[in-house]
Amino acid sequence: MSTLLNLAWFIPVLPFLAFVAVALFAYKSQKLSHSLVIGGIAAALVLAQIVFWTAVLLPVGGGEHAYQSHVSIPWLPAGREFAEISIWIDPATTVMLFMVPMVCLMIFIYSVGYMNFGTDEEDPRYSRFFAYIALFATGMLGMVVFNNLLTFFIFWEIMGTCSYLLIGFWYEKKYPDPNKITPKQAGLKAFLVTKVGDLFFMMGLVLLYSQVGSLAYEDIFAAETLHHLVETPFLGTTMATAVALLLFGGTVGKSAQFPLHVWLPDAMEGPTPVSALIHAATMVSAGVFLVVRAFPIFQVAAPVMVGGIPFVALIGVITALGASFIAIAQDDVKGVLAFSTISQLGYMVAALGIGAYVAGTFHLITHAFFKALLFLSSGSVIHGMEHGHHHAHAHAHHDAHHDDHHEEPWFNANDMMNMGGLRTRMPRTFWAFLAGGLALSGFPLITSGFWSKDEILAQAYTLEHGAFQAVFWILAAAAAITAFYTARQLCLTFLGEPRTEAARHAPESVPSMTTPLLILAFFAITLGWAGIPEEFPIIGGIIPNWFHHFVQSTIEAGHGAEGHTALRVLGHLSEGAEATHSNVPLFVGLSVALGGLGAGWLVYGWKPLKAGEMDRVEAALRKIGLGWLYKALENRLYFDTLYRWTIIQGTLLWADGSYWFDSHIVDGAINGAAWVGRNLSAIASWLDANIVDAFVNLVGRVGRVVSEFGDVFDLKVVDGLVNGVGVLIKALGDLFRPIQTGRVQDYLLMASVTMLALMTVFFVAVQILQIW
Amino acid sequence: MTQQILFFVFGAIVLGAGVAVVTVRNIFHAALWLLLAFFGVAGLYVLLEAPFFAAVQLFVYMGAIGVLIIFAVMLTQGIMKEKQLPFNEQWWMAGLMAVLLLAVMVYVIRQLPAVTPQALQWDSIDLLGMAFVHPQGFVLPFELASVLLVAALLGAVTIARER
Amino acid sequence: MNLGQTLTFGQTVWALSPELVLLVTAILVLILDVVRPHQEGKRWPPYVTLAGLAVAGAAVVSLWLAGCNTRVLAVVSCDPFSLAVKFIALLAMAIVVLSSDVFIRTRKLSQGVFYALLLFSTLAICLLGASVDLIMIFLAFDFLSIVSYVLTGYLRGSRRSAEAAIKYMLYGAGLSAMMLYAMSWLYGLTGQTNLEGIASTLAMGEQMLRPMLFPILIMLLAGFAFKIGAVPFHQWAPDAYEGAPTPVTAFLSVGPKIAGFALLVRITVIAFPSTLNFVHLDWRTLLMAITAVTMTLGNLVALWQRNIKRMLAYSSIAQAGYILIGVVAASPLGTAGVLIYLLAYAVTNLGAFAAIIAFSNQVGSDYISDYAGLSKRAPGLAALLLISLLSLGGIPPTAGFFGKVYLFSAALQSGLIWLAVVGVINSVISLGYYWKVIREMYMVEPKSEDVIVTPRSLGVALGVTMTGVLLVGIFSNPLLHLLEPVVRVLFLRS
Amino acid sequence: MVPLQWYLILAAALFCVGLYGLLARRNAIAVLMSIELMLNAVSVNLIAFWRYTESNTVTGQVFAAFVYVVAAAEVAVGLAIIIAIWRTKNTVVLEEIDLLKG
Repeated sequence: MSTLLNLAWFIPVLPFLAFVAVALFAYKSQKLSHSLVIGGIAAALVLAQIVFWTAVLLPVGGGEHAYQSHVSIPWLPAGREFAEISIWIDPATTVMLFMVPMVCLMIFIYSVGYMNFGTDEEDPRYSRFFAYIALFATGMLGMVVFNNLLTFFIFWEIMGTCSYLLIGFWYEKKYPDPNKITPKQAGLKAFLVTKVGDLFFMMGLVLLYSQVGSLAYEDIFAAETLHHLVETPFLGTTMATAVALLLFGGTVGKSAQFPLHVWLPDAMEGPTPVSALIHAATMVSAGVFLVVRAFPIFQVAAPVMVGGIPFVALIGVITALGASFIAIAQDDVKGVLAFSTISQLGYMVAALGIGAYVAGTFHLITHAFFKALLFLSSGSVIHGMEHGHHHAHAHAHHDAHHDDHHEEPWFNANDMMNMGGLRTRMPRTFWAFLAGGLALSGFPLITSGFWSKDEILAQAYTLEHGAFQAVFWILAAAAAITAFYTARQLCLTFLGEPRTEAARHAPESVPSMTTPLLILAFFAITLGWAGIPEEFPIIGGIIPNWFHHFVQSTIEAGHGAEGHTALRVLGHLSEGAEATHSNVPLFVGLSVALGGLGAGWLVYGWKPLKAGEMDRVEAALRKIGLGWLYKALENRLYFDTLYRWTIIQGTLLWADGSYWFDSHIVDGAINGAAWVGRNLSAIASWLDANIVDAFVNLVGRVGRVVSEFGDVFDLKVVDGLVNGVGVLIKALGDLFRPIQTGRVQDYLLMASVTMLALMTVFFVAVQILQIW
Repeated sequence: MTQQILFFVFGAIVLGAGVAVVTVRNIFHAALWLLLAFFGVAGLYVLLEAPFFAAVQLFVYMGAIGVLIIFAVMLTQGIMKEKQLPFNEQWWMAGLMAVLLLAVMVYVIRQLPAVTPQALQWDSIDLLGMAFVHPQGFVLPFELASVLLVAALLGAVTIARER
Repeated sequence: MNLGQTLTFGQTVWALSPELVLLVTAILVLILDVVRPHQEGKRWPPYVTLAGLAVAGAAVVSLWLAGCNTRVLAVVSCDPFSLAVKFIALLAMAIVVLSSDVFIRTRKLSQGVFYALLLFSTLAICLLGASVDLIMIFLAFDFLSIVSYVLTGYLRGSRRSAEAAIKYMLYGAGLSAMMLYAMSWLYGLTGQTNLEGIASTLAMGEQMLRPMLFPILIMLLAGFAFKIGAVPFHQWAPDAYEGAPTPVTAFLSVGPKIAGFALLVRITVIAFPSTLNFVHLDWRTLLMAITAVTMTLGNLVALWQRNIKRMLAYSSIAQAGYILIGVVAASPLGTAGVLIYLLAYAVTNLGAFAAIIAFSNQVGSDYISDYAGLSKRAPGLAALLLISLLSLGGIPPTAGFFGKVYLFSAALQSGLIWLAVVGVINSVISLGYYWKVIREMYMVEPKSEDVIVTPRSLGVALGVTMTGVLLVGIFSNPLLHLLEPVVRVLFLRS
Repeated sequence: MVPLQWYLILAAALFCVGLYGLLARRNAIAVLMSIELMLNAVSVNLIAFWRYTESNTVTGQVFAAFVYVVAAAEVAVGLAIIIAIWRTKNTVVLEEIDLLKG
């Protein structure tokens, strides 16, 4: 029976074949393109389901007991161990295989409608879009099924590239507001910011490989390897800690954790199916999945505590709480969801950070479904708004002037302040959105979000240490805020009267879009029932807590006893020792969800917002003199600004400074000495021309930089932020460039100076050795 | 003793002419100094009992290369203004490099043990002829050298030809 | 044929057959050029040249299959390492010839001399890869240099071409004089010109010789560094690359590097094995510093370039840095990595140049900004250039990626973790400027709607290089299995 | 008898004079001459080493002979290139030949 698991080989291959076929041959026919891609992922889904049920029934274990294919393909130097590629099926893989193809398929079908297939608004790069998402699916599935961290990284990078391409998919789009980020810039920003994380990841891999000589899971999670990693000291800590922290760097970048979260909100510039697929359901959770994957290493790493809280958990709770606050003040319907995603990812990281392996994984899966659902619903809303706007506008102009019809003013179809009353206009979308929203808020008992959040909270609560209780309360607060802004979003979008003409004319979306919504809504509700704790009052035990038992086996199977002994980077290994059940977290969970939703409804739903009315929270805060706070939240707590003023300005200043140094001091020194040699009288004029001038220039430059902080540089901001690293590197390049003067004798002199400098080094060394 | 005196004479010719080559303004004069330096080197070869090389020096260098250079100087004559400095701006750095390298080499040379040469037992020209054609000698470089000269002349003619 | 056996005349001819074939082909091309002059648009010279290269390639393969491992005429070695180098060189030159055809014909330059010179330079590279004697090394070295100077200045009447040639020539002559001076010392101190003889004399424990050797070693390495374009002996490269006729630039970016690395490997492995330590400052320390600086500087400066030829010049400097990692690693894996990366680099870089030649043949510009919208004007060409650039940047599953993997793992194996890290960081930086071209091609609207037509010979060149990029990528593992055991022999001997 | 060191120092001095010319002369032809001086220094070195240490073989002499060949070829090509640049730019002053840079 286990041979059926070998079908996993073909899961990533199918979408890849679809990608190749579309990219090379089928791109001329839109219909053929989307059929191929959807067919590819559907076939992958079938295979994945077979693998899933096989793995569940067997059942496969984790660690050294994971299923590994006997078929393996050597692709790198054999004998050096990351050589052979094989598949690796353990519970974590299995549940990902349940989720990824399913969500992908839904979103792919949805995309057909979203990209306006068969209408006159059809996207000109329709086929290319499908090629990209097929390649993306390859990346995600490949990352999940193979058996080593190197392929994990390669597929991770493929996803990153697709993400870049898809965020900037509408690269020609420009906005009238120069401060609003364009898709092209957003793509670059995402690419560069996540690259910072990837750099750490890569260094982690190099370090790990240098220690183990292999990157296959089988080798790196083996008990003796972990033992070796713990025993090897490295920079004042252990090798295991260093590797774990470096790998976690990759997570921070990919899963948009504080402080590298800045790219994700801007990634919403991509088409909405992309936001749903990549920036909510799958790719961003790849970062979390990396921690899940490398969990044994994290487990044995030495504890890194900040203020009594494990480092990983700390990053998680900061992200979870901070992002949920920011979400309150967002008016963009996708912006709210973006910050909500960051916040929920923070939740998962926090869960893993305190050692709640199963709960974190569980939340990853449920979140993928309900967040994809929310995004797709919001896409449907935006789509409706755009059509409504078009419709209303066409009418207005029809009556006024016939000849001037293409001058449509720019309209923000994403702005919730422009919506309202869509419940009656778009009923199916409304019900889907409602299901997703309730799941996100953790509406008790029926939604999946409740069960996964409840498990995280329960785990956090059982931790004995006082400081750890802080984690529990912060997470609870974040959950309350989440429920609040979800209620706000639902009310602003769907309740009350339409606030614009566009909202008044918005039509319901086509069935190819709404059908996936309903299917996803089904999972958003029911999926949680696979993980109801057995100790739960009344209904606990009716359905066995299947998820927990299945995924738990990973922890139990592998890596020996030492994982249980101490507090680690991740914190307490709570699930190793079965915790006693307490009803406190349950009641807290219930009350924050219901309380948040209720408060949100009271503020926004009781008396719905009128057109032109200020946001209620903002109005309230202004009344008590805290308007700046709302402003700060609206501006994402000024993180982008902070990065601009520190990293970018610092780099620019440094670049200017080094350029000045180079062009005046270095050149000046060489030229100056020459002139001294020839003509002493030239010194005075040289000083005048170079030093004094240079000084004046320096003062001028500093003055300019200071004075331009205000407005002129603002235009450069976005570019500046994303190019920050680029500027730094270019400044370094600029240091070398003046060497290339174009004169061959300068080059020869350079060569001679180098040779003689090396010889001098040699003499110094010889002298030192002789003295010794 | 005679040898030492001769060494100093030829050495002075070589170095003096060499310095003149790199310092005089007039490029035509520099070419003439170069020929004198070659002559001095030929003298050193005689001292070193390598008469074949003294002859090669006179024929190949003074004959062929010298004439070639003078020819090129005359072709491009008239561009160098007599008043112009013969050096570029980095002449002092160049001087420093030359002196430093000389210092390094003198240091290295002074570490060498003293050796006394053995009297020559063979006629070196015979041996040289053998070395160029013997399979265990340098027959392959010898053939390659001829190809090299052909290729160089071919290239030189192609590049220098009028359009 | 095995070591230590005196060869018969026939065996000697067989062992030298690749070189002989090249020589005969060169002479044949020249004679045909003289006999049948002034045929407008004559098309045969490249085909004759290609035929010669193919026959030479067949000779190389037959020698490989025969397991040839012997000394020929005392100064060259016919061993698997040199055969691998020859094979790479012949393949690279065939691509260069294909890329040159239209360029040379449309500019009405003498075809016969051009191809003869290309064949001569191939001959020089082959001999340089096989030399085991200082005399042979410097002759072949200067032979290659001199032919390269001529090729660089081959575009008669072009200022840039002439300027590139004179800079290259003066720089090369200057550094080759230094190298020769160092070689004269090496001969003087050891009384040998044979590499193995030098190694055994040095190893005999003449302790006092060693401190003296260090300044000499620096001058020697400077010459090799010039040939491969390693920092700070790289400065001729950008200028020469920019000014030279583009097919010659393609040649310059690959040919001298193959020769230089073959030489460097042989010298470092045989004449100065890492067991020799010059007052704790051995050549590895020196080369390591050069390696790190070369990668970094090449990449950083490349970010600035607007001319694509110049950008690729700096890129090729950085690439030389990566390959140096394999040399510094001084292990069989490192040496096999050098060979595989040379092959990967040759096909990749020549692919990029073939695309550039196809573009500039029609558009007449080398500026990156003129590549705007190439994906619309010539989708195939743009895609091929894209693959080349991705491979240069080391993106899987191209040849460039696997080459880098071997080099970096060789560094790890030899305990040079930091060098591998520098390499990895650099390959990330390098994506910045490769990306610049890709963005122009794919994300910017074209300035003109004219379709760009790729001539057939260039199309073949592009096809060959792309096949190479993908095949080397896919079959990198069998390739390693093929090469590692045979280069191990080099290490055993020393 | 003249000690070997004298020859070596003379050769080193000649080499350094050539190096100076290579780095400092403005005229390309003069630079080429300086390179010739350097190559001559190499030959003197080789012949001196041969005479003093290895006079029963002729390797040093063979080496020196090939240095001549290379020197001749380099001069021929070098002068051709200088003539070519003279035709296109009307100058042989190296400082003025800096079209390609950066």
